[in-house]
Amino acid sequence: MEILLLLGAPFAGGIVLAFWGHRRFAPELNAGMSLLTFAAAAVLTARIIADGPILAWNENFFVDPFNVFLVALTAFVAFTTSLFSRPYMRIEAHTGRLTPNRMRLYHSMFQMFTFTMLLALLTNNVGILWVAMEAATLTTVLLVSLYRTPASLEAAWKYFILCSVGIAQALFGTILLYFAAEKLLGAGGTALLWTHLNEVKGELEPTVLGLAFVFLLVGYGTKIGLAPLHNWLPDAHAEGPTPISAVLSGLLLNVALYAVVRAKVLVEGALGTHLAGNLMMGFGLLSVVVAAFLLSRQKDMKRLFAYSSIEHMGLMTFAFGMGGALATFAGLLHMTVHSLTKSAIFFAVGHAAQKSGTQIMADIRGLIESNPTIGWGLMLGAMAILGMPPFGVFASEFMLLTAAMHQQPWATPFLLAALGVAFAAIFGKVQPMVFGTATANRLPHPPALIPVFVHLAIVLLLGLYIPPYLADWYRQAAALIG
Amino acid sequence: MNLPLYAQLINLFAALLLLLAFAMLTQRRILSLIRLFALQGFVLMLSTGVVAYSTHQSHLYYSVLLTLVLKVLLLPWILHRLIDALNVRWDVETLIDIPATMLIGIVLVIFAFNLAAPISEIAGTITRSTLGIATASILLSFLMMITRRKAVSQVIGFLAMENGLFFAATSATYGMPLVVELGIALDVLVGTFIFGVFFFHIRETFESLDIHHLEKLKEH
Amino acid sequence: MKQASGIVFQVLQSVLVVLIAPLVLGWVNQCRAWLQNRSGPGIWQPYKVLNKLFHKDAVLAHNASPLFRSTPYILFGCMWLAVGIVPVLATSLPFAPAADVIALVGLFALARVFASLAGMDIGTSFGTLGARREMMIGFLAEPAMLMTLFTASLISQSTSLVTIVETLAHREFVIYPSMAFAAVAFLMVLLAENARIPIDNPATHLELTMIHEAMILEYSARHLALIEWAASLKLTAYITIGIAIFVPWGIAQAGDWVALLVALGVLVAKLALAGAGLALLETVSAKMRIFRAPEFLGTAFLLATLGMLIHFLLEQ
Amino acid sequence: MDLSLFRPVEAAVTLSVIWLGLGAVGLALTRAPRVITDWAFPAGAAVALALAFTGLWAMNAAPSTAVLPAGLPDLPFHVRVDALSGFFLLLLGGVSFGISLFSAGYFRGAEAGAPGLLCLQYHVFLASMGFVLIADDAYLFMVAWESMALSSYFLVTAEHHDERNRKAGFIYLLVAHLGAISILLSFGVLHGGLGDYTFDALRRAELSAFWATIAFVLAFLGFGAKAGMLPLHVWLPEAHPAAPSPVSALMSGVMLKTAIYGMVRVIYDLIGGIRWEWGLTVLLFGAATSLFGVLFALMQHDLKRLLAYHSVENIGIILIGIGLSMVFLGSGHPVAAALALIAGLYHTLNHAVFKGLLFLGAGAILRATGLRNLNEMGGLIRYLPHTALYFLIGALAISALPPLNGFVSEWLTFQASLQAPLLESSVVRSLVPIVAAVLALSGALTGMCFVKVYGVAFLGQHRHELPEKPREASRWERAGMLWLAAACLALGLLPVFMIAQLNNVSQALIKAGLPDEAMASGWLWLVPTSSAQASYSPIVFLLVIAAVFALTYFVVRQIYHGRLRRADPWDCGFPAQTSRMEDTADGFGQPIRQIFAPVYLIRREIPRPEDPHPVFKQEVEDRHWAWMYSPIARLAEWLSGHVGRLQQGRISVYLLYSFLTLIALLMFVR
Repeated sequence: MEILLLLGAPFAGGIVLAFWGHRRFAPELNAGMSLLTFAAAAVLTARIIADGPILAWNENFFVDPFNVFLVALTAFVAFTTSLFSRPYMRIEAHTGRLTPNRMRLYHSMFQMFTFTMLLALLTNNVGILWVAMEAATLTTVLLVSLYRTPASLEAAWKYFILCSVGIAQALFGTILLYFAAEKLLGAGGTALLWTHLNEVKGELEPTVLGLAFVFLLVGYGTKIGLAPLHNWLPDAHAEGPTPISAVLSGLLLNVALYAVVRAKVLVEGALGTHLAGNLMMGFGLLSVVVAAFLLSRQKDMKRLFAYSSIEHMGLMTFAFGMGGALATFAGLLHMTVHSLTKSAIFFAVGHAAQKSGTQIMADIRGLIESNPTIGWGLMLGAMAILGMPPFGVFASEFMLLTAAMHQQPWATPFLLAALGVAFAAIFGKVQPMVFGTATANRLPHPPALIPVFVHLAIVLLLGLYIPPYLADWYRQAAALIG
Repeated sequence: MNLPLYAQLINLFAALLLLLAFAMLTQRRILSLIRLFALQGFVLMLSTGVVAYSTHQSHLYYSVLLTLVLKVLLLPWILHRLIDALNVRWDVETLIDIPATMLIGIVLVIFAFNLAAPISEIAGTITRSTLGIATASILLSFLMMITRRKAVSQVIGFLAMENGLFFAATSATYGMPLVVELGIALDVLVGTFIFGVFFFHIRETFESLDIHHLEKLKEH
Repeated sequence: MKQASGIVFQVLQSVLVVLIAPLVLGWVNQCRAWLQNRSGPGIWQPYKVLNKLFHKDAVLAHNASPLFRSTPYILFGCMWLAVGIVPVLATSLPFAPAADVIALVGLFALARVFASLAGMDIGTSFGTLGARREMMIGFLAEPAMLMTLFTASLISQSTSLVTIVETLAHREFVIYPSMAFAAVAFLMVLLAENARIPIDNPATHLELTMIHEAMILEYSARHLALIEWAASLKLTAYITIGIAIFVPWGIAQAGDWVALLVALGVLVAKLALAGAGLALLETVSAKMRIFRAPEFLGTAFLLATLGMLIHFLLEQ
Repeated sequence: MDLSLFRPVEAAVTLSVIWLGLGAVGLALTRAPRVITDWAFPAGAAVALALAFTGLWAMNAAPSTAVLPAGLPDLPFHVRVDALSGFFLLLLGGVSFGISLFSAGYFRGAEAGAPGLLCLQYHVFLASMGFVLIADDAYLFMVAWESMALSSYFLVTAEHHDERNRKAGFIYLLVAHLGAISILLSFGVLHGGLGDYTFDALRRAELSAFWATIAFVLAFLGFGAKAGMLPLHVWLPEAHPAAPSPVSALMSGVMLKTAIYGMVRVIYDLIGGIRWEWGLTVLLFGAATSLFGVLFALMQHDLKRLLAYHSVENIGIILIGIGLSMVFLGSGHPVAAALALIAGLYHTLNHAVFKGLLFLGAGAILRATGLRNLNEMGGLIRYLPHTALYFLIGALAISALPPLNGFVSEWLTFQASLQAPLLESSVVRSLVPIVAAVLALSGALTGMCFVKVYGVAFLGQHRHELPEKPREASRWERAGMLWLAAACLALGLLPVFMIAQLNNVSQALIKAGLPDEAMASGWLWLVPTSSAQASYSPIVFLLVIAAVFALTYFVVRQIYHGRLRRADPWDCGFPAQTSRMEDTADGFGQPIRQIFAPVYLIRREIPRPEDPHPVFKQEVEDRHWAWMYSPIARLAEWLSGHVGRLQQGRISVYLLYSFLTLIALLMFVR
């Protein structure tokens, strides 16, 4: 029932806003729909916490601790983003960068994107998961090119081509999975249901699953933004409207990683070796290092934080690849805090860019004077994302690094170097923007910075105190993933 | 060895698909690319039909229908309309010259066959040998996407890749569950529409569909 | 009883040394005069000078700070304490444990710092110049001194002068190569610290070369007198330290009156010899350029450290 | 009230939390700066005093632990107060008491801007230091550690309009963060894979010699970076001057000591099984650091920079003490080890006190005259008599002159180094004296440096026309300085009491202390091992000098006369006397620059002979930038340049990447 509401709300929202998305009240409507979704997610979460995993609609939907916490996270971030996008998109329209039609497109697609995300998370069917992921690309690609500037077109084009090709590989992986599964589960629907696959994963054909995992990893890995498949990511983040950058970083990447982790569970079960984990560790480490070194070259601040997203997704992939209770726990926690922090940063960055009329960091100075809330939001957000305690990112990095020092000591020097370089790069670029003498103009609409500080507050809380139910929720999830 | 007739037919179609993939790889003109794409779709439909008939998988007939509508009629038609509207009929210049591409393609085919061999061993279906061909055609269309410089031909490459996947699905596993097939089809359709939208945007921004205009965002 | 006699000894020694300190200076100057074929002013000259100075009116610069005025007394006090600590006549005096060799060096450093600060107080060109040079000498002389004393204290497993003296004086005679190094280093430090040739020339006011004199240019009358007296005390203290460490024989225990008389005689003899030797050394050597001074003292420092190392390598 | 319910640990936690609360109050009262300066900071000072007493109490009580209802799921915050943390709490409380008093007067519209934000950052800084000292699990430790760095970073950049301050803050936080990561990894090594990060678990985990050494090296580098040890010191002379003076005092006086605390805690307590090789490493690094620090201090003319370099030097001295004790401990001489450890810790306390005092003095000068450049000061003793007196005490103390506190700890260090004959390995045995020599040298150089500082700043004629007559420090400020100056005297004159306390610490830490004879010899005599070996009594020292002073004064006045004439300075009869004729700070350091020329990187600009307005400029720079930091930066630049090539915009190339990745993986899997 909640599931119906959960999926229905954004879908309906998408339809409705497709017609009214340009009206004056559209942003409020958008926020309202997201609120509804969030409420449904909350109810569902409560129920899962209360009485364990559920299967619904002849097993087509499956909710267990692992995905329900992502569902809650997704719904929450989508909601706060919709709050943020109210003034933001108003200002964009006010400055004439957007026509009513595009506002319509934006609002409707925003909801549709939420829908696809939730669908991908909730479905039990690996095939539907794929469909939803592809649909997510389709819904966002036109938003990336929303401004119709040459750069945005190029970004969108790259995003589209690379992700579609990648996702096609994922489809082939899915087919191979099905191919291996149908011998055990027989043809027809059940052979793609994750629960069933999970039960028989022991007997699945290793060679096929090995191949399948490669295709799945390359496919969904493109969406996660693992190096060297990451090239679409910075362009798309930098050129699209900021709310979209926020949800791309905060949600899409997580969901793609979710898909890979689901696959990893099956493959490891089938192969009995640690192949999948090793592959993930390799890609994770590579992404961390590559992203860290690219950070220092950035001039555009949204691009900068896009690369930081790559870095953090790399960390998570590394954590999940490493496996073990501690590392997986760290990975899950990092998923949460990263999407919260990163979206908060993008909110702050968005308003900063609007305020100073540019995304080029060299032209932005003294935010802390021109608008203390934006300035502090950006500074604290940057500190949080850089893993400065007492923010939650540090908590996860703490567990991750110590676990790595124990399980994979060879990797820690790379991580150390990468984190150091990333710190120098990001911090060295954020500090001048925040401090110094101001250069900024007024905004036609008051910025919405509540979301920023709400997110940062939650992240801070997670750094100092993880509520017990959240903790054993993570633990159950970690147990599932192994 | 002598396989039953339909198996031989399927293998024949598979071979045809591979041939068509090569043809597209080498084809210079967009129009004929589209024709080849349509033809590929048609062969795909036939093979799917044969599989459906031979294995009495009723739901495969839906996908036959789907293929016919989507890949043989709708998509080629859309593409035609597009290149008419954008009048980009001129030849496609490739990044690597054709013979080299051919050689790489052959290497890929061998690689794909090796890759699929162990799987084909264990395949329960009558159409075991086709998996390798499917893989090969996927890789080939991937290669095509890499080597082409025009947006349109890249898209066609992408669609061809979808065909390969589809063929893999039908021939290797008697098709995916219907709901998934529908979802895939929907995505492909929407995708194509969006591609169309893009062509117009790109065109009106750059006065051309040559993707070397799309090389501004870079790191050095 | 023991305590009481100890106190008496303590007072006796301090007063005695304080009183004869100018005499030592006079003796050295006299010997120098003789060596230079001059008939010197006589060995009582320093007392006359002090007396004269005490009678004069003090002249003070307008901007002199309290620090400037109190420095002479502090210097005098430091030096008095120093000679009170060094076992000149007798060991195991009640004050002796108050400071070991390290503290002694610290004491001299304290005096030096105050002197230099006073030199800078008025803000004249020569004052600051003198202060700078004094500190430049000091920062090399002090560690060198410390190292020499360490060599001795490593031999006797103690840094308290009393123990050093007693172990060296009352154990059967052993030749310590390390002590030879220490002795040379100590001599060099002594020359430098007491503003003797070749580092400095107490008898001249030549701007380019003077160090100690430059610092105290602004002093007059009683202040100057105290400073001069403190300087002579310092010389005596250094000589007695040298005696105590390198030729400690013949020193008395506290409370032993007979030994005390012997010790007194021995002390006078030793001082006379040392003074003569000093004068000889000053006569035969020439004043060196100010920038050679660091090399000179650096050598002293190295020799002293070398002495320690040799002790560790040979005598363990 | 029942003391069994209320133990040092509760007290410490409560007080730190109160500090946090004060910070929040400060933020809330941003509109009312006077309330903050008149109430919040004094209240903070009161808390500090209470914390000091808590520390004293803890040094004489059994270790007490508690668990806070926060932290990670499997790892709530553990806190523990034992003798060691008690000692450092005493240090933190005692020193920050004076500094907070000073701040109460200082932050009324002084250098730094909004008192509200400042109050928050200041007290969060204090509280996080408190938590560092009482943390009993790796996570809380790291959280407190980094919060400390973060809050102090914001204090350093309080003056963020100045480009140099921003740069300083950047370098500071960067080094701090790298150090923190290395500490983190050291913890990672220490916890042998049992997912438990309480210090107890870390103590229990036994490591192979190799891994133990790795843990030691990581911890040593991490904490060394924070302490300003060579060659990781570069942030220190940049950051400390940038902060408002009381904050500089806090950073130099207390924050560096938390690094020492961490080092002792991790190496002695957590890793354990100390090897003498480690000790030798610490010893040599310490010696190099101290000599380097003072040599560069002598080259400075910015007062706060100079003091910062002296912090580097003193950290070196502390490390010498600790290194010695590690050497002795590693080669099985616990008593000597205890002596060295006590020396090191005592110097930690002393340096905290006098360096705090000196930075406050610098703040008072800065506030009165707006000057930081020594070359423009002079004659301040006439305007700021109180400050001058306190600063003199601080200067004498840091120059290790008896009878002040700096001397006591250096004396103890020397005594410890004279225990060298105990050692077996002749190499170490002969290295220790050399370290002692270095220590002596740097001590003497410090004396020279502070003669320069005091002489140039307070004495002589002032070299710079001040807009108005400098005003003496306010009552609050004087109170703060007075407190620290008094502490210098007390620690110098009555060392025995503190030594006894430190003996408890060493008993608790290495199960060994000073011999009973040393302890039994009464409050007047400081005796390290046996009175035959060495003894020192600062009080007798002071009394004799004072007595002689009085006596002479009296005698001279009585027998002769006290007549006095005022006149112009004589100066060898030189006619003109201008302030440009006296030595500048740079001039005073010139001999050193000549003698130790190879140490420095000197840039000179010598004017051409025909230059109408000749200007002679000379910069002395730190070689470490040249040989260590710039190369690393260039390497990173170069690498990122090459990684950047990956991404050159062509979609075909991107497709090729994924294609090749796919092929490679497929080959890998088959």
